[in-house]
Amino acid sequence: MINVLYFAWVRSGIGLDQETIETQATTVGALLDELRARSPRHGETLADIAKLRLAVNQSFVDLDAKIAAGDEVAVFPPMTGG
Amino acid sequence: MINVLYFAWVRSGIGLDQETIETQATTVGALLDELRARSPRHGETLADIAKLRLAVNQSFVDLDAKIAAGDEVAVFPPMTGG
Amino acid sequence: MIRVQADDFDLGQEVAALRRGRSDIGAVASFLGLVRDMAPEGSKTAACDQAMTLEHYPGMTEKMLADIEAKAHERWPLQASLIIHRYGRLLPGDQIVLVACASPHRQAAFEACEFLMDWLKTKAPFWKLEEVGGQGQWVDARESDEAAAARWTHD
Amino acid sequence: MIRVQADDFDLGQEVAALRRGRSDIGAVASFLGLVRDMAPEGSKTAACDQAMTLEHYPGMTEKMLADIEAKAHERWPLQASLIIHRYGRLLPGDQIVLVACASPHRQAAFEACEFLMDWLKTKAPFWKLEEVGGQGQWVDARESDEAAAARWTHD
Repeated sequence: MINVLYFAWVRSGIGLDQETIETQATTVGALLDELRARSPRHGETLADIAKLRLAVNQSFVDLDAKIAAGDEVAVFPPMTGG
Repeated sequence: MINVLYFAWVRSGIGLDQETIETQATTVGALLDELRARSPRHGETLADIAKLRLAVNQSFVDLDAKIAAGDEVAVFPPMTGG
Repeated sequence: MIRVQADDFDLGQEVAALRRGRSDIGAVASFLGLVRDMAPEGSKTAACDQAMTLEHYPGMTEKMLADIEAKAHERWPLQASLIIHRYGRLLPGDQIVLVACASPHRQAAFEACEFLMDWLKTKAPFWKLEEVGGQGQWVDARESDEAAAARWTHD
Repeated sequence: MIRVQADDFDLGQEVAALRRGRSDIGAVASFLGLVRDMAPEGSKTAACDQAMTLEHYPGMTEKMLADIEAKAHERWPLQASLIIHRYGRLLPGDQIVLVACASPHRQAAFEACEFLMDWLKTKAPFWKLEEVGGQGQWVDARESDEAAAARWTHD
């Protein structure tokens, strides 16, 4: 079980702020592929990886980062704070 | 008549904060030469021009700046504000 | 010290708290970020028909701000520092962020303050939704912010 | 705006006055200069046995600060700025100087604030007399301040 969090237009695009996923994926990239297949909204919102940033357990990661059961994965746009 | 102002250790070295000078000097450099001759304290305090800054009518000037009757000349050390 | 909060803050009180009881601080540089009018140039949308909502990633935000602050302390001789970042719905003129850095000398205080703002812009998980005349739009990240953050890694 | 005064000032109130009624300001960078402990490292002279007296050249001080402020406005897109410099007898921990710059974006605000401090250090006619344990000594100008001011004329 992986807890996936969405923020900003990723959240509003998918229409969820989080969901819990049963997956065999062992990398963030593989997980993203599975997420894209969940609904047309997922597919569209997560289509362009260049527009997304990823975190595992609240640290920034690349697509090849490992994930394991219990991890918190977050998908969001580039940050615009400050 | 030139009004001469002294600040910081120039003031305490000479023992005056200002004095009015009757002079024929037409440059700040010539005026300084006259000032040095007024007393041993003047001579000692004004000896090293490298340690002094000069202003005429509240603008920084060099030794060759012209002066005329009624001008306000100030002699002081490099500034240490802020 | 870092704080992530919906509530407003008071610059004077915050900097006073940073200094309180100390006589070894020579310089405090601070930065206040504010919500600006968001209507396009020449538009008639009044400031009162505009808002900005700041969303963030609770938990990760605090972690990233604490990391950024620790990096500044490694790099400059800071005696105290403070980052306050708000979230929630804000109006034009409202305060968004405060960064303050205290040091014996001014250069370290200024540089650390700029560094914190540059890193915060690109590393802290905040996102801005602008609403102008009822239309909401997520603000795009600026390349100039990436460039500003990158300058600290090339010297 | 510039002010030369013996009285203390309040950072929060001053920056609030700078911003009041405006929603076009995105960034306010500010700098607070404070009297630090003046006793040499390892000395036993308590902060309460120390003082700093700031002497200035009334008239020329205001003129130079106004000149410096005008130069900053020529060089950066500032929406508002403030320089307050105190004179008279101050104690460790006391506030000496406040510089604040408001701009739509942070880089201009930061740069103008640093410029004003660098120029003020070398152009404004102030002199510091430090008293430590009853001994008074005029503070020497620092070459690093000259160098800091010079960097704005070489780019």
